[in-house]
Amino acid sequence: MKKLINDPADVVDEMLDGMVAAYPDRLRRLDGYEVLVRADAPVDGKVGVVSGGGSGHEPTHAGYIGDGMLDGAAAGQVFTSPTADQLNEMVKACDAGEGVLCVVKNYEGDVMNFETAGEMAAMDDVEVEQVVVNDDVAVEDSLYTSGRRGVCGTILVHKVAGAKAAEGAELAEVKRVAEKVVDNVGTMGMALTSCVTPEKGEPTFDLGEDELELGIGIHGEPGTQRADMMSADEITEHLTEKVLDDLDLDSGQEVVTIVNGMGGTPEMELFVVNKRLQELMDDHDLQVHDAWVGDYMTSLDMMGCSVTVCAVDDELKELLDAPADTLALKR
Amino acid sequence: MKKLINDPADVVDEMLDGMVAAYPDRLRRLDGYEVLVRADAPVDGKVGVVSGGGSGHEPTHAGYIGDGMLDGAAAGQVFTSPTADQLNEMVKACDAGEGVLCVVKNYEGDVMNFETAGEMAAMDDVEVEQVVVNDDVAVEDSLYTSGRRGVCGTILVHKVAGAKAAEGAELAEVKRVAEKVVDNVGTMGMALTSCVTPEKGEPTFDLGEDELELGIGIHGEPGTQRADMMSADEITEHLTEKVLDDLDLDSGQEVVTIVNGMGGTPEMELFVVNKRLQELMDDHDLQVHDAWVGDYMTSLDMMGCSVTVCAVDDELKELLDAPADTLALKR
Amino acid sequence: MADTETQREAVLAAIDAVAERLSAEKSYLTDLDSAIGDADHGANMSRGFGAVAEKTDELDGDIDDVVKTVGTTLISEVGGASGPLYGGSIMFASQELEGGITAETSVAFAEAYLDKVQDRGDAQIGSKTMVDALTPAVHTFKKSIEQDDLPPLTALAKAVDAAERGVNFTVPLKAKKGRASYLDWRSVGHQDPGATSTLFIMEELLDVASE
Amino acid sequence: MADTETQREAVLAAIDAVAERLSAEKSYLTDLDSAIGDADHGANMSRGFGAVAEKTDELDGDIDDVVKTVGTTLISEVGGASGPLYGGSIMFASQELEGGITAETSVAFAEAYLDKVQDRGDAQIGSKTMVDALTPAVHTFKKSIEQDDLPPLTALAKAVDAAERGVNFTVPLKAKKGRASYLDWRSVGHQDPGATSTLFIMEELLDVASE
Ligand SMILES: Nc1ncnc2c1ncn2[C@@H]1O[C@H](COP(=O)(O)OP(=O)(O)O)[C@@H](O)[C@H]1O
Ligand SMILES: Nc1ncnc2c1ncn2[C@@H]1O[C@H](COP(=O)(O)OP(=O)(O)O)[C@@H](O)[C@H]1O
Ligand SMILES: [Mg+2]
Ligand SMILES: [Mg+2]
Ligand SMILES: [Mg+2]
Ligand SMILES: [Mg+2]
Repeated sequence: MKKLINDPADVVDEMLDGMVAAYPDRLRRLDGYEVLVRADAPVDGKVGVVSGGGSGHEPTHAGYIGDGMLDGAAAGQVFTSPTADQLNEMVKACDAGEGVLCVVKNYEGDVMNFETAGEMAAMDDVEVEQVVVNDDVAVEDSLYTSGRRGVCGTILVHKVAGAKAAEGAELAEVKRVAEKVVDNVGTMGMALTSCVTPEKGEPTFDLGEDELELGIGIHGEPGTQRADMMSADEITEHLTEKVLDDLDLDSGQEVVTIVNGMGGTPEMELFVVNKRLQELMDDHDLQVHDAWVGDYMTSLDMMGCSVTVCAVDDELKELLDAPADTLALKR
Repeated sequence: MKKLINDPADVVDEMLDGMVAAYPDRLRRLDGYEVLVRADAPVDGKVGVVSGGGSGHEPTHAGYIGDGMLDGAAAGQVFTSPTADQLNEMVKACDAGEGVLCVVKNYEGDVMNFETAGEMAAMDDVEVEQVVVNDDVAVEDSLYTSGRRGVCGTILVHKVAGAKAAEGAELAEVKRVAEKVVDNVGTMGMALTSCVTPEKGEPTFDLGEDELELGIGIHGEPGTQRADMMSADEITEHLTEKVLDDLDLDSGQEVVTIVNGMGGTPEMELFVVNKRLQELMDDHDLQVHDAWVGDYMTSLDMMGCSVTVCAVDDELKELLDAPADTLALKR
Repeated sequence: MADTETQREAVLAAIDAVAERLSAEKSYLTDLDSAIGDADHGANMSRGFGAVAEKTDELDGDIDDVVKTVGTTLISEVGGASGPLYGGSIMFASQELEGGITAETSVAFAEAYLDKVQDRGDAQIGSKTMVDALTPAVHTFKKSIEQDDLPPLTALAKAVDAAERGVNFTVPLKAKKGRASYLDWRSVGHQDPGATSTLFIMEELLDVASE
Repeated sequence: MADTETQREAVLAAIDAVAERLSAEKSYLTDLDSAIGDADHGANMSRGFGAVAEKTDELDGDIDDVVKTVGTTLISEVGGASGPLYGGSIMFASQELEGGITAETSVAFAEAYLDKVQDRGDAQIGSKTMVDALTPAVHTFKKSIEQDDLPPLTALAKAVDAAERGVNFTVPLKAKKGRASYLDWRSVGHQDPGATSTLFIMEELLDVASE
């Protein structure tokens, strides 16, 4: 498979330089690290909110750096969690003395590296807290397994935590609202095609012309189930029902929805999905406060989408609607 | 090829409904037409700025509806210019008595249908002006041919015309600044893969694993030249040199650049291209006022990109930097 | 010449035949358009004439009105380049049928149609467009009727023949107009979709007229 | 036991051998990870040990320091799940080698390493992870030395054998930990990448130790 790259080994490094070249007034790269921070980090008097993970999910995470969202984002190799020392540098660069909240997606690699980084930063007297996002309802949660993955719902955590920090709230408060999102959000994804990583150069899995994968994550892994090809409406119904079953919301509940493209899906198709999603929200008597549609958390060139539903109260609504000025999300 | 659609015949209709369902406070669909306008159109005391064309280029055009950019966008079938009566309805809905500027991409279908629409609207006493964008440097311009295509540079025309109209300028002024962009912008595109239209369901052209197309348009048509696979740096150099040859700028000239994804290209790769593009701008002693990177004018799921360079003076800089509040572009 | 009602029925029969033919040729036309265009000519034409065929109950009044409605329906259903070219030219040329369909008005219609296509699209013979099928067809039709005094049906058959030569003629040409022009020399060796659909329509007209 | 310099050279030779082996098996490991993970285990491991191999001039000091640097280098080069598991456990277990490499310290190292992997990753035997290769290998090694009084080389050979059984054992299991756990029952029938790379590393250690 062909890609617009020079060498697979350089792609993350060149991407980060290309981002800074595009937005030098907004982004700064930590010298020698695969970490981008706000040009003006650390921001005086503000709790730092940072995230990070493997690359290949763009605009996640660096696209969410800016006023009202993230202060820093660490970029691992494609689909590989950043190392603890990278994360530690990021945390230190984003600490203005008010502490730092790390938004971590629930993957063993991410969790272990962030934990180590937190221990390292604590040794430098940085107050660090973690929130682990695990919104993927495809995977059953259990004490004896790795649990659910963190997927597109993570963006809502960034938004809410970032807005709270921008208000000047203290670390515990920022963590509290982030956890409120985690407790109220569910996501389910599907793929029409596998993605192709620069290193492997071939699809991670093979999928027939009349098949699709349900319950995929965001790392090109196959889903929990292979199914026969369905229409956009049927797919939307399947994803939405899975999420709603998990969330078990009261009728009349206010929600925010996301139709997220996996990277290779034309925007046209995301809106076709959103049409049906909004009809289903109506059918379930859920009040849609806001409906997001776009590529927020991708898997390189994978074709497919995920549906996210997050129950919101007045506090979350206010934080989600609060101003944000980032590359990928502006409010 | 698989798509997230129900029926190819319904995809544009459902997309438009899905857009309005996502942004009911921003967008309104004209009853019975495949036209979206600002929810509050026509805007009192303001020249209307509208565009339109075949669908499949999302977020173009409806994604640019909003304060500081477009008042309306007509969506034809995939890659097919909207019909004159659709365009006429749009023009009428966006006229607040100050007249309407139509931003037309240079394709015979678009030009002919917009012309007819203009004649129809004039019969209803709407003052209509047209600006035809033809920024594609791949195709030679000549009196005896269809001339160059309108491609990604069109977005800059929307931005500048929209900003001027938002200032309260009169129609002739809005047209003047739009034409200034047209006179100063060039774009060159390439594809790693063909796109797949919903109707055909198969790639429009076949491309080998070690080949690429140079000089493509935005309708899945093959380019002017097939070439052997190259690195991202080589591709960027080829595209940029073609554009700069055409523009023939003085050293020290200020420019705005765009790296535009064709829809199926991971954002990661666009930033790899931008890294080299900005180096080349430096080499040519051009002053980059702003560098845009993203999917602005797509061809469904095509993998590839285009490079746009636009020479800017103080007036254009100010209009490009002016506020805009649309789905796909916020300033 | 037959009375108005018979003519109206012939026109409706022709519309049905054309709609059916274009729907049958949809993917063939789209394949031609994939090679040197944007892969939609089949969908455009069959959507357009499909809409016309569904409107036949609205197609009343005099023959020129019926034909005019065909044109306006195409204008508002097809879009792209072929919508205004086919639809606008039929609409414009329909004026020539005010007195019903006779050999003379048919020639006038054909000439007006060709004029309008060239007026709108600015293509010359050899630009590799529908004009390359149309021009020889219209010229042949006119001469067969006006100079050779052939019966209209024979003249139409000769015109179809000429259109087919025109279609074949487009293959080796480098396109100057339409999307194929963007391909520069790579358009050489491919048959023009619009010339082809023009031929298909004429073949159906001949077929219906022969009945 | 050999003197420190000889041991240091053996360790450096082992690093080179492991780096070479993992680079040769890069696409095999990635293929395993494609089936039930995210297609990067080969790249992760060969990037990590490649970096270690390039650092050998920095690998001086006592044996435990050398081994510790191997661990910290892996931590800062690999990322993912395997980075902290391999790197962190090597770093932690390196303390056991303070007195150089003997039969006893080797057993202590192996036990500490396994403990740390389980401590970090919380995987049990049968979770379908590297733990399934490690556990039988460490148990076999310990028993061979401490109870059966076998020479270290023989003990290591038996441990490699046990690790291989562990790798094969992962195939029919349903994963409980790591990315493969997201696949639920679909992980059954696939071999665990991390268990496999564990075996490869042990095979190289045996190879170098035999020389
Ligand atoms: N300027 C023109 N003059 C005459 N015919 C044209 C012109 N441009 C295009 N055509 C005809 O239109 C056909 C393409 O129609 P279609 O595919 O439906 O529209 P589009 O090119 O907008 O996709 C071409 O094959 C050609 O015959
Ligand atoms: N919790 C865990 N405990 C032990 N080993 C694990 C655990 N999670 C993953 N592994 C091992 O790591 C291997 C995958 O490593 P790698 O692909 O490099 O990292 P990632 O899963 O982050 O992409 C798995 O095959 C498994 O053997
Ligand atoms: Mg990984
Ligand atoms: Mg078209
Ligand atoms: Mg076409
Ligand atoms: Mg992996």
